[in-house]
Amino acid sequence: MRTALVGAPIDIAALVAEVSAPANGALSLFIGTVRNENDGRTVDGIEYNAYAPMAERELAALAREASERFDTQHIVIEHRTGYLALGEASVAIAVAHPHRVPAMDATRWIIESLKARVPIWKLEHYTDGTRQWVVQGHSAVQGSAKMDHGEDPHA
Amino acid sequence: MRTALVGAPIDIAALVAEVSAPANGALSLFIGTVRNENDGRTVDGIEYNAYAPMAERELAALAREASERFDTQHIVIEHRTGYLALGEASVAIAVAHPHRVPAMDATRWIIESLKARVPIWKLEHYTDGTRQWVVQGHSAVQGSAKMDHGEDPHA
Amino acid sequence: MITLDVLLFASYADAAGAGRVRVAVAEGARVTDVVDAVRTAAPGLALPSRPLVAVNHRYAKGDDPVGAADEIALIPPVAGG
Amino acid sequence: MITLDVLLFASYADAAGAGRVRVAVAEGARVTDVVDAVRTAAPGLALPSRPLVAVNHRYAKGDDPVGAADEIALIPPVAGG
Repeated sequence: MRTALVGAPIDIAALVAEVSAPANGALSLFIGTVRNENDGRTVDGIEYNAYAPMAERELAALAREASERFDTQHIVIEHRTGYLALGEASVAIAVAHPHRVPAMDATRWIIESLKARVPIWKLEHYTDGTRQWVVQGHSAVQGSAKMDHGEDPHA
Repeated sequence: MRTALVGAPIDIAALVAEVSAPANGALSLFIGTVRNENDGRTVDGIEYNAYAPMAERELAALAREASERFDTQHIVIEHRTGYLALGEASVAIAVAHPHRVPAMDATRWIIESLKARVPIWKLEHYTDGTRQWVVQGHSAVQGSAKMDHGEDPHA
Repeated sequence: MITLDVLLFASYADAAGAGRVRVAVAEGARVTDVVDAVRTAAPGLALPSRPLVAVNHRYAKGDDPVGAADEIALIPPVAGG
Repeated sequence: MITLDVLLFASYADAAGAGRVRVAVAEGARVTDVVDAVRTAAPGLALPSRPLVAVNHRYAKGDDPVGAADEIALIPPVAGG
């Protein structure tokens, strides 16, 4: 079991190897990647900003809770920070288990919980040069000021 | 979209790269691996035997159907045949999609459907030297003759 | 009569001691007729009451017709993955 | 009175123009008192009615007590993954 905020590209093959063990018959992996479009706008890249000590604590808590709920120690979660280009992996979750259903259930539970509670934010950079903080998968146009101009003070 | 029965180890990193595309924000991967125990018996390895032309046809049909159900072309399925040692990947399913829920749903649908309908069988080799065909995740002790002695005529 | 080599796999092949069994059925035979002929030709096979059958690499229904040119296989419970 | 540097992130930091805001609250203050003090100190921040607050890297409730040694942060809606 290991969790980390990382500044360099995530090595997927290393994660797969890390959770592998002779008692496991199933390995489930989820990778979040930077895509080229959101809410109809063309995305250039995403800046991931974390409240690092709390995000690390929450990631570790998620892995522990998933380990208890789904009965496996073979869990690795890595989340990138900093600027990511299109196609780069922002998060990777690998879970291995003797059986496939709990492996897949755990992976899904972790990504949903991570999105709900780990203090990480994304500033989308658009091809037109503007930027905007993303709220719950949508850009933060409604309900708060538009942040096109914003510099990220924690980058 | 690609499906294959393969005789050599599955290259997980290559599968991940193959389904990646700029419009995808999520990638879900499932890997089935040979584990060291089944039904309380210690496993040495598993021989995967397929009715190859039909298995290939069924795998391709699964990918096509998943593509329509979950609206993505970014699907790769590989299934090993032959003798696999402990820890080796017997099957790998990679699905990428703009969004995470359909990516994970598609992966799960494919592995469940594959196990239900693709004509592949496994002969478990135990550390005590015996072998047995596996039925639906359990060894075929009940309801049919015990196949400890069996040579696989299609190997 | 037409002659068919019905393919067997995994536990069926082990039980029959071979990867195929030759049977003869009447012209116009259906899948169920082939299954009945296999039961007679290979009694040691101990097939379930309604085994899965594939005709030309597709799962077939009991009343599907079969011809001399068809590839017919009996499919034991699958266990891939 | 105790003085606290409340951490701000993402859209909150942009709206406040800074990554932290200094506030003074009474001894024995609760999380809600800190939030009220931030509203006064940084009116441009336009906080929601009940913003998420972390105390020492854990999500806190409104009536949790705070002290001078605590690390307090306002957490905008998270968007990781």
